[in-house]
Amino acid sequence: MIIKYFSWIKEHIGKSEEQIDLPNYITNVNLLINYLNELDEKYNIIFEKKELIKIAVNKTYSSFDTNISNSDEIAFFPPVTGG
Amino acid sequence: MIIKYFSWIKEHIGKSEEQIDLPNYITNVNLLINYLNELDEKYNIIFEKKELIKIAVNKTYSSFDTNISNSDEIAFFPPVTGG
Amino acid sequence: MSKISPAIKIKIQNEDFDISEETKILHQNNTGAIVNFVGVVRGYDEKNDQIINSMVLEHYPGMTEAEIEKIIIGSYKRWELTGVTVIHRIGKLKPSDQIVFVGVSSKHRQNAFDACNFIMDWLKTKAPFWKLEENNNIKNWVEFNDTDNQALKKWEK
Amino acid sequence: MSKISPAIKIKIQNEDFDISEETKILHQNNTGAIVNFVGVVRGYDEKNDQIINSMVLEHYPGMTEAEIEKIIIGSYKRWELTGVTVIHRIGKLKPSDQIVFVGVSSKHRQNAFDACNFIMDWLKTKAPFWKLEENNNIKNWVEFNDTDNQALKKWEK
Repeated sequence: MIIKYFSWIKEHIGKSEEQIDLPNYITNVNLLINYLNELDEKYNIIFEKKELIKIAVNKTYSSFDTNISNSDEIAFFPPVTGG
Repeated sequence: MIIKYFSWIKEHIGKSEEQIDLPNYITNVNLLINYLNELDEKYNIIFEKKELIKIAVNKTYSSFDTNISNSDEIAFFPPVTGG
Repeated sequence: MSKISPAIKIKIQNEDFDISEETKILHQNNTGAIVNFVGVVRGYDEKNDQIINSMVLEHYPGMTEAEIEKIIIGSYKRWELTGVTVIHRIGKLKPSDQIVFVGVSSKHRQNAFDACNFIMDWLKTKAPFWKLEENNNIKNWVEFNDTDNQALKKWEK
Repeated sequence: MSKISPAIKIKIQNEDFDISEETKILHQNNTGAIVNFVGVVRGYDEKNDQIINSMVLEHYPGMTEAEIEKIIIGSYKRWELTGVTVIHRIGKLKPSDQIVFVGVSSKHRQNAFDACNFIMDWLKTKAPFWKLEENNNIKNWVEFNDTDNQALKKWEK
């Protein structure tokens, strides 16, 4: 699975993209976040206030209970500030 | 007094502007219209439906009871269609 | 033509206008948002089911500029604008010609949208211009559209 | 960049844009009204009381274009548009640079105003762009402004 990060989240993680192998039991975004939180504490600050994080699955706005699989591209980013 | 006409009113009167000498008792737009109506019947069609006519006195939107004098410029025109 | 201040421009002209150039002028200190309206001559009069080959625009010189100036000054205060330009063409125009430009700049986008929209609604109902549509030997003074009056009412405070 | 039909154009680019050129593209058959929005980089961040020397815009390639395309297709139907162009710049920009262009054409002016206004409100709240403000060695990711969320709500049917 490809995970992408943008804006201050990217800077905090130290990279814009990473590839992870998703265990079978990770079937939605919420479970992925729990998994990352246990993997490394650098993820904790990002997912501390989940309501401030936006999610895209395969480049479409999604939510914490959206289903995911190992072939998906997930992105985590802060609320947008373009325009 | 200068009277100006625009759009189909100008075409009906046959000129865009005329100069008339205002008798002293013509003190507002309504009285001017009565005066013109008696002067020549070509004015009658224009002022038949007064609610369809717009008035400017000295290039400012005005009404039928606006006071006028011989030194003023009056304009009669249909509702506008620019833009 | 009159140029009241560096940030207000009113022109009644036969010539076409360049939107990029006009936008540059609207670009003042503190501008964050510019909204431009461009009116285009259409080749078909729906009301009269009539193809239009050309049109002639006449106006009331002096009154036009004075009335537009008044409405711009009122808009400036209401929406905290940083610039306003109104250009209206007169004379003979053909379908797809640009006919009117209203450009407004402001610190914030909603003010720019509202001011531009209001000035256009106002121009349609109050600025002394008249359109004569031509189709070969048929000439037809365009009739006032009452929905334009309704449009202007939404800006009454 | 993607060009979905002759009348829909979406570009995410480093380069500046020319408003006159873009307006010509919006000029389709049946167009009577064109409304352009141009966003401009401001030199001052009021929230943080901070002068801005430059900013860097990043976005989510692929998602940006796809989401903008969806919103344009919805707007096309809702407001009977004849053309829509969205150009958003990325990379390093300086105060007074043009940053975003939203141009909309329609038969009737109120539809053009509303569609342009809606697309801008949508871009501000949903299009995946992020601004990094720079002032010498201070770098600051711009925070989302909740009034933009409120602005988008006015378009809910």
